[in-house]
Amino acid sequence: MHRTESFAQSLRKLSLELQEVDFAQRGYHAEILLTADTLRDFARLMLEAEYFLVFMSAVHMSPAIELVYQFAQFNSQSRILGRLFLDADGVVPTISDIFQGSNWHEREVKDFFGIVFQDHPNLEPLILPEGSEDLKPLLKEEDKLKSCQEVSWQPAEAEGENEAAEPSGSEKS
Amino acid sequence: METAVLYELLRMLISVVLVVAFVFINALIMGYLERKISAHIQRRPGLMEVGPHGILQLVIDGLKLIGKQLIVPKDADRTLFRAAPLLSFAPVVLPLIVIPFSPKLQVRDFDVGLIFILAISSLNVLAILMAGWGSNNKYSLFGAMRSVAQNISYEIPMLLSLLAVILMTNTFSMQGIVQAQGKIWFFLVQPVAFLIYIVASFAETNRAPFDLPEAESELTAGYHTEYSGMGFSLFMLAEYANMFVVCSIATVLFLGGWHGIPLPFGAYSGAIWFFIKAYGLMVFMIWVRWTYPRTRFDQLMNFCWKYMIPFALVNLLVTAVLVKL
Amino acid sequence: MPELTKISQPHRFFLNMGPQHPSTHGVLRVLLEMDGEYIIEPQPVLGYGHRMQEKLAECRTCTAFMPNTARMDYAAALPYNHGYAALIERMAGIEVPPRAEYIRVITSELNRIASHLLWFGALLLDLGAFTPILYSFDDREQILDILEDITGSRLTYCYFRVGGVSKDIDDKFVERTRAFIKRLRQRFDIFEKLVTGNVIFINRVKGVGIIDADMCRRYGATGPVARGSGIPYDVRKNQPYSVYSEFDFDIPVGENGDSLDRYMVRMREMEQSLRIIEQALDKLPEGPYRGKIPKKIKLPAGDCCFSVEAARGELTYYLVGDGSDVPYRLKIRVPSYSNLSVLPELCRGMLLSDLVAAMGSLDLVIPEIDR
Amino acid sequence: MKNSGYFRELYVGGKSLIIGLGVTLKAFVQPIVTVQYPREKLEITPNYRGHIELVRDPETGECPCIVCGMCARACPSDCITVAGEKKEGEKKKTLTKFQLDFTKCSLCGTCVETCPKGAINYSQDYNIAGFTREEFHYDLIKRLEEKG
Repeated sequence: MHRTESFAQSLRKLSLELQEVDFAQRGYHAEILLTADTLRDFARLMLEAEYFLVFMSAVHMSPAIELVYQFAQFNSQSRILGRLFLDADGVVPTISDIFQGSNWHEREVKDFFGIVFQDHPNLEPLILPEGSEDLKPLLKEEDKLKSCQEVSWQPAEAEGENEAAEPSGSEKS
Repeated sequence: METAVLYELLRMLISVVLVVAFVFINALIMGYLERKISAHIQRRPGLMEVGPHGILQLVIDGLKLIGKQLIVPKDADRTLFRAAPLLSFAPVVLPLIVIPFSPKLQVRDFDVGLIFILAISSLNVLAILMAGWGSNNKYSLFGAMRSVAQNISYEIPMLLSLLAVILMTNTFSMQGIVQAQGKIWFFLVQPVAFLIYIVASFAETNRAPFDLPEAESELTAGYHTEYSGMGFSLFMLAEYANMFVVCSIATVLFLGGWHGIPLPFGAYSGAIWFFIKAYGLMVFMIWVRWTYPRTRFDQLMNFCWKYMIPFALVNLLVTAVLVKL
Repeated sequence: MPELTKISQPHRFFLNMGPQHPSTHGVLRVLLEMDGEYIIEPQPVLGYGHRMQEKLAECRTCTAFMPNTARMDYAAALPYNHGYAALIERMAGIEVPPRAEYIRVITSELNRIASHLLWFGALLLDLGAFTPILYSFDDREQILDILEDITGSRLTYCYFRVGGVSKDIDDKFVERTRAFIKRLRQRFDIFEKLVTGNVIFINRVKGVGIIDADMCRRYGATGPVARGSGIPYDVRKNQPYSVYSEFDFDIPVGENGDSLDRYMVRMREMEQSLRIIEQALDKLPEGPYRGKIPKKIKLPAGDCCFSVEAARGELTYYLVGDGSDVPYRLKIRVPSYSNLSVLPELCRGMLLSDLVAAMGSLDLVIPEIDR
Repeated sequence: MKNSGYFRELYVGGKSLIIGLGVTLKAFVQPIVTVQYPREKLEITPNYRGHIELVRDPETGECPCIVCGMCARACPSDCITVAGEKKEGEKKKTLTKFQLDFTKCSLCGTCVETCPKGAINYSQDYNIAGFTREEFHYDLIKRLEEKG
């Protein structure tokens, strides 16, 4: 699905670009770099393209926290990972009005990382008890924090394997 | 003259003591049967520890319940909360007075025996309502409200089905009704009325599949959520005694009361037949309980208004016409 | 959580269902705003069984996290084992011998049946029938006995290892499993007669809690919940992992998306699982049950995910490695979490009795949601 | 509601109820499948994973543990404490302390698998109960001696 021309075109309109990755190595078919401005438009596009939100979460790294949105489709093999690096001001819009399922995911991220989602209907603690707003258990300590490069695939390696293994679902999309 | 009154008083006193004792014994028997039958339906041994095959378990349980503290919730209405179990207990003792276990074994035969029973047994609802309201618990209140609605609606088809039998016997006296069945038992003549009565009696006694007032998966325990110790056990006693009352009425009205093949126990054989029939029906009620899921409230009401009442009315009409002919 | 004073209309009130309630199965709390017996606004309150598994994963080596995976969905722990083992294998590039994969599939499917049998009983318990759970437990015990014989435990299995499984299956296992398949097929008849055909049961679940395909998409509901809504989505077919592509099985789907459809989907899924087990037993290859793995498994820098079909839906592990043997971040996407998030929209305006039926048909395992 | 549906519903529903009663009646007369647990006990599978215990070498009768500490390192929950000392005149270390904190153990079996000498194995104890946490801090050497 994500390989069709019309899908790529709609992405280009949002000035976003999809990057194919090696499924056998990473477990998802493509990744995409989002920004806080394009997130909501992208989510709307995904809903129209009949994707569902598998999960959304965050990874604490330097220089910024990375939000991860994974989308997949019910009727074809297509799994897309959206990455969003939080700006310095840390403002990120909610997509809980587009994908209602992200409501709880965003609340959970708020619990664990303290990220505030703009216009979220209810950011009360979901999993942690009330009054634990300062806990933010999944934020890394200074000495354990790694930089973005240290926890990403090394480009040369990934490219080489990308050609070798063609994702098995290509004919279906 | 005076000795006759004294004799009658003494007789009444002894009978009432016996009746109350019977309510307790009945609860023991039914508790044991319920647990044992449910166990075997579920292919497990059930009670085994106290006495041979756990036969004394219920006695021990009773002692335990007596020994327990009766906890009254903080914001409960103490008077209502305390009075409710007692009130639920009284109306199940009274009907036993007019039930003829055998031609002679009956405390008192009233001319309006059946009406007396029906009038008294609807008091039970009041007790449940008091318990539900007095507990100051939302779940209890739900249970109580359900119970009231259910009992009142199901009283209609129940009465209509009983009325069909009354039309045939022309008497409300329990003795008279049994005597009228010397040749043929009424469940053969009135199968529809019998079925309606049985279904309605499930609802009247709050037994599964109509156990909505105490639906434990929805309302934790319904109206007796907050009760402990003796308060709880009085409700249980009342439930089982209530079952016995409705099953006795069914035995008297449809299954020929004490009639049956003569047994070699002389005067007692009538009573033995009566108990066999009544307890047979109760075992059936237990069997049903451990087979079906619970109905939903609106479905219960729909069933009453859409099926039970029309059928009971038609049945009554047909009976009236046939009797007149 | 709404405050208890914020009641929109004077005759409405709050009903607290759980965390200790017979039909919330575990420690789920649902705060219900009620109008009589009608639910105006249900609000699940989570976290009573929270253990911060994701943080625990960051504090130990990737192989040492394996026992924890079984503690999330205790009713079907092996798919959780499977997903995690496969994730580490994918990340570290470890080959798994085919026999191990077959053993994984067989035991996972057995576990799935055990989970569905438990759900079957629990749903009927919610609906007020006591007996079916005892019957289904009878069969479930057989599965637990079979699995205990090879895994050593009955519920929280830690049987899969990175690169294989911890113990080989023997002829006795194969024999017992075949006998069980035969037995369960006969037992389906009892369930059918006692429950599926029962008019009271059908009336309780038919048309109750309708989830349509669009709702599944918006909430990310997967597994039998999505399949009940007519979406033929099953990770085993959609994105075949392990050796599932070698087996012939169907994905049962419903039409209306009501509780009855979800019930039927799970009942039919058990039969499909039996088919998979049968085929796997027939094809079971010889060979080692555990592959060669490096002494210390290093996770490369980068992220990776692995999805499996757990008993309740899609389970996705998302792991970020940093070149050491300790995961930098592990996100566990649990199916019940998304399935439960449907509840507020699903149960608005419902009767309390229907809420119990709808929640039972979602097949929730609370420790999995809380993690 | 249509008239034909009205009676049909009654008939189908009633029939299903009677079939249901038949199922439970059949189960009622069938033999029971459970056992009275404390009176009757089922045999436990030899592969059952209880808490770990030290084993003796069948030939020497000694515990083959070499105090390498592999099990303690492999344990995900750090519930094993091993200590040994090197006695004079002996080549290898002798085990002096082997403690298991069973309150933390998750029965994963990693320790048994990593042991190079096969010195630990699963016990068959399954009905364990205690009143304090300390009762579950097992001294496995003592247990081995008690076993004889």
